[in-house]
Amino acid sequence: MALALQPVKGGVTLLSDYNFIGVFVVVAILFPFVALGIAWLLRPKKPNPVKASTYECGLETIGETWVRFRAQDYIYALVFVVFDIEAVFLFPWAMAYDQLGLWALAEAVLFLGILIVGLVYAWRKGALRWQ
Amino acid sequence: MQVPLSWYLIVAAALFCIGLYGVLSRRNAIAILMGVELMLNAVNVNLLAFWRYGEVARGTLAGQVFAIIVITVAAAEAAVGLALVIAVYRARRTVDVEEVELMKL
Amino acid sequence: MTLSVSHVIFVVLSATALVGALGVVLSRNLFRAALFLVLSFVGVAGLYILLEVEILAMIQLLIYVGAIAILIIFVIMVSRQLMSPQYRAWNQQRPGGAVVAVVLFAVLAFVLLSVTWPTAEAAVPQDAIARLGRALVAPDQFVLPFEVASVLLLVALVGAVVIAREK
Amino acid sequence: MDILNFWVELGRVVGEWMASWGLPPWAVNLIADFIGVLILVVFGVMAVIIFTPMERKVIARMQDRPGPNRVWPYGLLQALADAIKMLTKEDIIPSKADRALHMLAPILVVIPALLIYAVLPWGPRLIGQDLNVGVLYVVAIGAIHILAVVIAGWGSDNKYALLSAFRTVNQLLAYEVPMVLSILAVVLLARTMSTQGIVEAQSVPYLIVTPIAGLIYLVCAMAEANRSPVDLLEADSEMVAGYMVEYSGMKFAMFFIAEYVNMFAVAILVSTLFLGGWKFFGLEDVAPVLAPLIVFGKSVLVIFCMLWFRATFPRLRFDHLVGFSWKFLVPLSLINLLLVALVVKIPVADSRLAPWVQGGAMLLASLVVMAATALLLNRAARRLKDAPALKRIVAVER
Repeated sequence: MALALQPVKGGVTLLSDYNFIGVFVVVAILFPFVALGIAWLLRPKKPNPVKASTYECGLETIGETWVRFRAQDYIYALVFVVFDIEAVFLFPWAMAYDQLGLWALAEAVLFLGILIVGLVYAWRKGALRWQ
Repeated sequence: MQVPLSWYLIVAAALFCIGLYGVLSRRNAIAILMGVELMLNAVNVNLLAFWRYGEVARGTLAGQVFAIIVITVAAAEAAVGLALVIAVYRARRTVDVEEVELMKL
Repeated sequence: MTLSVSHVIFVVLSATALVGALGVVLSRNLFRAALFLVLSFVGVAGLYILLEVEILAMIQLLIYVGAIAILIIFVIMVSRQLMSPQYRAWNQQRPGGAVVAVVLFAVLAFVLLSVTWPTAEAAVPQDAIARLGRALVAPDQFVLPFEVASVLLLVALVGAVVIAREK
Repeated sequence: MDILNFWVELGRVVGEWMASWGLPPWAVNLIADFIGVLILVVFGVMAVIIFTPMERKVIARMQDRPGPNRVWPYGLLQALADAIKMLTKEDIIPSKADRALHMLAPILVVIPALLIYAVLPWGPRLIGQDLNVGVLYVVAIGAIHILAVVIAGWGSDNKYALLSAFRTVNQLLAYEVPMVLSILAVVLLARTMSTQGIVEAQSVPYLIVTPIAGLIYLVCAMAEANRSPVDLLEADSEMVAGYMVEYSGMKFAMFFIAEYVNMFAVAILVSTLFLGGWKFFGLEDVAPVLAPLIVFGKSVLVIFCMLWFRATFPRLRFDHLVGFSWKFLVPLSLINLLLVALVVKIPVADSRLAPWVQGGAMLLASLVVMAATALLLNRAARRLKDAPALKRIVAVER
């Protein structure tokens, strides 16, 4: 249902919620194409090799485009993955929290505690230190 | 609810087989991992399809919980697998699984 | 059987997922393969919405696209110079692998189509997400997998840090 | 009350009018959906036209200079002039770049920025779509943004772009964790993930109930929307615009549009999650017509704060920036989450009073934690006299 026509919740299936999102996805995908298309019609097209060279403040590019590997970058991403999944578990937990007893809190504390051990480990090992 | 269950199962089977092909035919460890991720995805489609078409009537949630656990395992697998790829790459300057053969008899 | 809108949407979404998957296994360029993987994940997330498990669709986007695909792209960027033109992407098992995959798919499709699956029609409850949350922490349901998952994540984190760290 | 709600009434009238043409209901729905989407998209893109002049004017005034003042009136139409310039600029694709990916990145960066608008509430019953998983949807959509930036960095085949892409991954990932955790605190308080539900649950704005989550969210949202002082993925004065270095003309404009559309969305999100959304001392009940204006006013306030930060604080060093998130924001937001979980369990006999009692307890607890954090940081800062950045961080936070 659309912006101004939204019905009161309930009575419709969950799937009908996503009609709007579906239309939105289509429009959102079309938007950049339309914008770039208009620009394509309007703009000048005069390429030359100097223009098309890699921008490096006027200097010639030397060697391959390659960034030295650092384990640091990867470990940050790794810690992120772990915490992202933790959030995935906690969202349903938070939704059901008021129907649950105190033990639900205890379980979540245990869950988080185990993960915090991981964070502390990574921290102590210096994995979070930028080198 | 008009799409029959078997359609989902066929799509999942196709995803699984494509992933399997990727795992079998690639040399690059990262590409193999991507194939594994595809296979795990296929499993999830199956789990959720079965949940929707059978389990939801019984009011239980095993399908959804299984799917979440599978996603967790997939993430853990990707994390450790890619860490291994990085370690191998650092030591041997390659991620080609055929060149990593020191453990072979 | 008449075709309805949901059939069309199903076909579009599963085509997205399958084209993405084919792109993963067939493209030589690893970075593009990873992007095709993302396309496949997005298609599968769409299928989840069609199955009315929106929470799993969001988790799919969050974890697979936002975390796992990023992790993969990350490692690909690191090992970039491997992508020289003479690099061999496939091993000699390639034809064999194709045969195995096709045969397996044929067998699976045959089995899937010959069995009549017992299905039960029921509406998804409005509070499905809260139910999932309850199921995850209820002692008689999935509290053990819930806690084991955190241990698994801890082990993965510690293991990956140990493996990936520079000495 | 519905008569007062002009917007809902308008939608109903238009719907009935279309149905009177003899259109089937699904077609009416589809057209209504389409109109709704167009309104939201136009509104989102309007952000660029409204906020670029605002940003330049505000910053200029804070730095004691006039700012753009040529394009009539007072330079307020500067954005339109920029748009015309961008449209007529040549598009340069570096010869070494991967052409398809170079093209894909600007397309992909706009899509998630626009998609967020689908779940932003503009008033009672005035929302694109009130999803059950609203806030999770916002976070999930954000993943595509990270991807687009990485593609831009890779597709340009430029050292600076690639370096910037690496930084991007680190910064966005680092700030996503505390952001999600502070959203979780809100979900825990509101007991719903729908954005509309969260607004309705706020009898007191959550910024007052749980200021820690609010401030953490604001900082993280600024990092996600790539605003200075946490704009290191772009850092236009150091990294030649980072991952955008090889983009020109309309493709560059796409990144630009995405940045402002995103900033506006984030500001609306902050006002939705923490400032009470369309609620304003009961005004929304008297005149629901004004609800969108309330939301707009609150988000302009949030954006003004962002600009203020930009004009005030120097840019952080990259390691400080990432470390700040992992070593400070993540533990703090975890503590805050546990605090919220504890406080919500406080038994209150009268259910009408419950939000007030729990909110008060929460506020007290938050203040204690904030004071303790400030004390700890102060001691740490005194020990590390050679790290003045830490003090600045304290200043940002408190």
